[in-house]
Amino acid sequence: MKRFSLHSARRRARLYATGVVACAVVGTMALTASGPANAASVSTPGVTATSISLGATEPLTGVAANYNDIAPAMKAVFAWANAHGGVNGRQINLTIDDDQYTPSITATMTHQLVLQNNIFADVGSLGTPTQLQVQPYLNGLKVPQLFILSGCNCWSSSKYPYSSGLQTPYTVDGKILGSYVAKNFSGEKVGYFTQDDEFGFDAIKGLNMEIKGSSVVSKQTYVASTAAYVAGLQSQVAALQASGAKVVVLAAIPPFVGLFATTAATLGYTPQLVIDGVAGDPSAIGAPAALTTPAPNGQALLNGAITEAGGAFEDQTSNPWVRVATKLLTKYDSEVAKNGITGDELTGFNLGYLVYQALKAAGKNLTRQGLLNAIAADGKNFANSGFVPYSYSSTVHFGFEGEQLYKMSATATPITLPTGTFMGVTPVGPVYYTSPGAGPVKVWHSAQDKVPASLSSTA
Amino acid sequence: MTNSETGGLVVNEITVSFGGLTALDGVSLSVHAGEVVGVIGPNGAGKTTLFNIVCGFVRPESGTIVFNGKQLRRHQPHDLAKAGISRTLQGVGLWGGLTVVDNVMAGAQSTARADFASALFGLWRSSREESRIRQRALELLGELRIAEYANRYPLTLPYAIQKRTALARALMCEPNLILLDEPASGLSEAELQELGKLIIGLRDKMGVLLVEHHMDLVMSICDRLVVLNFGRVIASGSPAEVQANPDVTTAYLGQDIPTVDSPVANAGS
Amino acid sequence: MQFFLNITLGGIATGMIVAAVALGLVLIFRATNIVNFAQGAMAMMTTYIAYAVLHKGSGYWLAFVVALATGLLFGALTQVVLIRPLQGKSPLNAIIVTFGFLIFLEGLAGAIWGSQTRTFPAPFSEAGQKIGNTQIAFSPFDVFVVLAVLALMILMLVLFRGTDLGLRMRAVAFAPETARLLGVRVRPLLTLGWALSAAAGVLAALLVVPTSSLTPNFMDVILIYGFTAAVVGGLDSPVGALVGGLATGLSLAYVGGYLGGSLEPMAALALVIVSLMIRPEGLFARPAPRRV
Amino acid sequence: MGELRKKAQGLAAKPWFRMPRQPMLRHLSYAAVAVVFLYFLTQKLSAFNDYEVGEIAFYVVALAGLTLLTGVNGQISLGHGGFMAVGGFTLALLVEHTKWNVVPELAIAIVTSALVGALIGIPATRLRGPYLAGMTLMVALGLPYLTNQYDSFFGGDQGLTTPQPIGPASINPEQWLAWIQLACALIVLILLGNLLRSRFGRSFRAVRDDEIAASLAGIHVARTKVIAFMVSAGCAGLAGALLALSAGGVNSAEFPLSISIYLLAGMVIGGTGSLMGVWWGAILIVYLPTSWAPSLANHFHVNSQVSANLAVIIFGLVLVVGMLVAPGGIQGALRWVAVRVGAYFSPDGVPNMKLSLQEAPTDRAVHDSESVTQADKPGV
Repeated sequence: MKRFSLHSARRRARLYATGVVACAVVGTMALTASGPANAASVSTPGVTATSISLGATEPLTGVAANYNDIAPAMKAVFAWANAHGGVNGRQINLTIDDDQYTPSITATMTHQLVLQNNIFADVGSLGTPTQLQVQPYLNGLKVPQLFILSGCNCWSSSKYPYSSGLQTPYTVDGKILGSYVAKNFSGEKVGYFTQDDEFGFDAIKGLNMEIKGSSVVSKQTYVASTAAYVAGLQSQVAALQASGAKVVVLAAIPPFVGLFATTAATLGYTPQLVIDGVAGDPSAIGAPAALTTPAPNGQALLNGAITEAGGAFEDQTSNPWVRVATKLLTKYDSEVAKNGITGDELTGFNLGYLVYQALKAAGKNLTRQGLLNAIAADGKNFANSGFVPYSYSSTVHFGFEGEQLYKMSATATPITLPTGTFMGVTPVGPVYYTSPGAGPVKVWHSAQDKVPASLSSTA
Repeated sequence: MTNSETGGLVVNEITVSFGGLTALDGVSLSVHAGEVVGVIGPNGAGKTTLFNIVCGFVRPESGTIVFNGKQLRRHQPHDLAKAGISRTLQGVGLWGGLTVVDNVMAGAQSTARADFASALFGLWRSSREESRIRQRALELLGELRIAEYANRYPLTLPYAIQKRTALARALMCEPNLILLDEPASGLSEAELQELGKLIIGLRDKMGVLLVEHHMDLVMSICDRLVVLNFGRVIASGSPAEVQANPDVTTAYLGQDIPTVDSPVANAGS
Repeated sequence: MQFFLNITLGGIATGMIVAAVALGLVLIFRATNIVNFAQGAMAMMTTYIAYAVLHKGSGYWLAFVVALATGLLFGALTQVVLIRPLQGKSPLNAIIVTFGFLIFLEGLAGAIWGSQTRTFPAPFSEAGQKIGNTQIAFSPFDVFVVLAVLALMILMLVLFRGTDLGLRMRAVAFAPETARLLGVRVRPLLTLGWALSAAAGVLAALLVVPTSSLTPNFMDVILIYGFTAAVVGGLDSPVGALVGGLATGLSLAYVGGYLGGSLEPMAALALVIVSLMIRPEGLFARPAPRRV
Repeated sequence: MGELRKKAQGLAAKPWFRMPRQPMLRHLSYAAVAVVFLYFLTQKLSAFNDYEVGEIAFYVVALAGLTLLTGVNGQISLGHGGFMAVGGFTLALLVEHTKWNVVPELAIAIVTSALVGALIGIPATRLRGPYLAGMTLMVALGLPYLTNQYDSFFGGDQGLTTPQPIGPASINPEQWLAWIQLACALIVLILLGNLLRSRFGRSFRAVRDDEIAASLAGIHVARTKVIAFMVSAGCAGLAGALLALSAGGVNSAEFPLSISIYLLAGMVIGGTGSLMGVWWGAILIVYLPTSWAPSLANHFHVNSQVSANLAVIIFGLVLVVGMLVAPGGIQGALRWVAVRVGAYFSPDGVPNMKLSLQEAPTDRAVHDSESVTQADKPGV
């Protein structure tokens, strides 16, 4: 009797299974395949007679997920615009994709936005490494990559005319802080504590333009990773302490400013802290331990730290921009309606309103080049909630180039958020502005832009 | 010991201890081609340790191992097959993820010549060798009368067939010496008979060194016996001589002379 | 000199926290022969629960106790649901399952509590102390860390060396069949082992969270360093875990202090490789005879 | 039904076509079919779908390598993202400093990552299970930081750019890229297929199942493990280089731990140890985070916090549930069905053996023979 050969059955089975794989691959492809999305009849991609399609890649999850409330606020502004007739008769559709702050995913999602969602422009995407990853791609296809949420100097480059940033360049941050240090702490030994990437490098560039090289006694860096949390910053802070620096300038992201302050407390090190605007919001630093733990001299560690901001803080409810943003977002952003406005949501509001104004200025006959031209021509005149006007021109692709200095203060009205109560801030001196290149830091005398009536009446 | 020129395995004055406990103490023995030598002794006498030293799993503290006139120094288990020594394991040690024929084919590793590149690019050099080895493995399975199981997975098969598969694998490298570690364990009476014939058949091509508890089998197939107790050789010679040795009787006193081991009992060891 | 002293003290404080994670890993390895990659994530979940308790207005110590108790329960549940079906299978399965559980829990925490960083207080001041005229980089909280971890290690030593329960747990880990034949009730012991280990993980998390901040993945790296420590010390030795933890903490501090922060993870990797090349089973593990 | 069965049995008894036995020829003939199929597929798809097909292709490469290492050789790696980074950076450095064609660049990326694989693989031969898992996890976490430490060379956070290779003007760039990536995937599958059907494949499995028996059979256990590690790392390096081409650049943030985790989940869902199953895993890795999870979240109207974490949760579930319930993965389940269907139509009749998922054919690293092998191993 012939035996059943399991082996041959298995070999056949393997063949069948292989076939099934092949079929399934086809099936999956076929299901997910779709032609270029609802091909517009007009020649400009992403623009129809009634709609404009925009895209943004944001870290909704991952290490930078702290910023995941910015894009929804931008979208809320578009919802407001759409409810009031859109821009030049077109409704704005914004697709927000999560890139997890991972450049390879940014690349995929940006390809999807361009090739499949057929976007007109990429607006308000966040992150230096993530947006650098797609800068060549977007510029190669002449897709505008506008108002990137990053202060890297790299967005204003003649090589990539379709890119522009929104945040104050880190070099400008550095120059303004540097001039303050030079003026107020002259003769003191200064130390730097900076992030080991473009953020830190650009900030140091600005600091070095203002602070005498001889007074800088120690430059410490850290890598922004969870690994650095665990190992702590003892070595860096101890080195600064050992160098005798009495003033420490921090170009660090908020959690590391908190960690720095905690570590300094452990070491009994109480320098004057001068903190880059990236971590200018005490609530973003979010380390009450650092804020409340009494330092050896009995003072809260961050009390008296100098920092900077380009616009009003969300708790400054007397500011008309904060009022109008809160009102608008409460209506169109469920998160704000539930938990109140945060600094990031204020940024998102500003961003959304900037996009809205730019589209409006580009006119009825919307093209990509037309949009860029409109920003170059009118960008300086777009209203914003910051202390200085936008700097956009045909050559400058930065949003803000000015900062107001603040002092973190235990006696100022504290900021209360669902995640805790944080110390408040009080303004110090006038608003300063400068360019990332050579040139002095100047005082800005004019008042903040007025909230346009069209906005305040409809929000 | 004077036979070292004539070939075969010569183990000379091997001593080894684990954590102060002497496992083997000056043990010497020799196996020559065409000879079946049995190592017997109570549990814990050091039989398996002896095998492990020959195979290179354990380094002796003193003593030498000479095979075919060449001393084995710091040798690794995987060098053994190339040197012409094979070993079966006390359990079967088959690979569950390979078919019976693949298990046996792997035994030819030491004779395989195809290099990595030819395997990677699937060159004829590699595939021809594969067919040759497969052919040889199927032949061997045929000789051991288990060819019909060639494409089955071994751990689903009866124990006796697994043991034969393991033997076939050990024979693939065409050894001059084969070490059999309790080949009879777990086998039925009828299977023992066949095993005995098989082992005697091996004698034509190679020397056989076996560790075995099953006295009937040992007595009937071995040309010479070496008796270990507490790591020492207490007797050696022909089966009849050993049986007559009073030391051997004493060594086994107080414990049953094991006859048929069950695989279950083995599994616990 | 002060620099060296301060980074050394910093290294010790980090090392003790790392040791706490390592102790939890060792506990599970001794009880079940498995390295629980999900330990950090399990502790992260209970830390969020402690956070919730804290924000209900309860004091720190109530939150502390609640976290430990939840950790015990969570560990036991995990063993019953996930680990029990794995007993007797390839160790690879256990690695993949615990690793998958880690991913799952981090996603779940993100879905429930969001990914934003939260802050968690310390029970004692984190400010360094003055001894005479010298400022010492060692805060009351650091003292608490050291004492808590030492207490944990002593408890484990007593459990394994001094009690019948501990002996039975060891027996169960290394010879479950034999232990069963000898009449040891295996299942509840394994569950107990997991419960205790999860609690050790929670302790580590509560010690690390004040200086870090609470996010769904805040335990990732500390787990890796804890693993480093456990491997260096020997996966089945509590004393080894402590020594390994200190060695890891100090290596990280010195490498970070003198060579640069980016090299710290590689320093841990190098530490593991070197120590395994010298002693594959770890410094404090008894060498097991090779089984043939 | 009976008619059909008879007919099928007749066909099975006298196959009208037999695949060549020689591995290279056999695998080439499979590949030829795949080439035709994939050519028409990529023609038919939109540019973005082509881009995704390309991504699937490089994940196939990485998964095939991981499957060889973990599934076939039994060494677990949680650090393949690290090897991908090595390949990606090698390619980017070559692009920056040379004017070579993409083919030698990819080849050098493979060699470099294989060498780094050897560096990790050599100490790894002394490690087992959890030790190895932890060490490779550290590779994944540690390697990318090195690029920060030497940022003038590796471009710091900004990293290095790797322009998309441009083909003939008539072919759109996404399609051209997809072809390059698919070609690499097919070549890798063919070569690994060859390798697994050679004595090396046998040694890999033998070492996985029982190292002691393997060494007694003359297999150099340590060398075999290092070879598996090198081949696997080489595949990962190629995948990393191909990823760099898709992404347009490499930087230290590009290869996070999550890539290593995705790879592990992809391997498990495909069926650990199955070379064909890697397609399933690759499809999951490409579509789940960017497409399926968001639509699922949409469909159930969950809030953004949940939807943002859905993919991660599903990957975790795949690992846990896959390992506990279906260690054979999708490919194992397919085979299980196919064996039954095949047996029904087989002239030999219904299989007389109990065949369960647990026992489905060979290449399961994660196999359940522990109880048997323990009995196999005698004491010293």
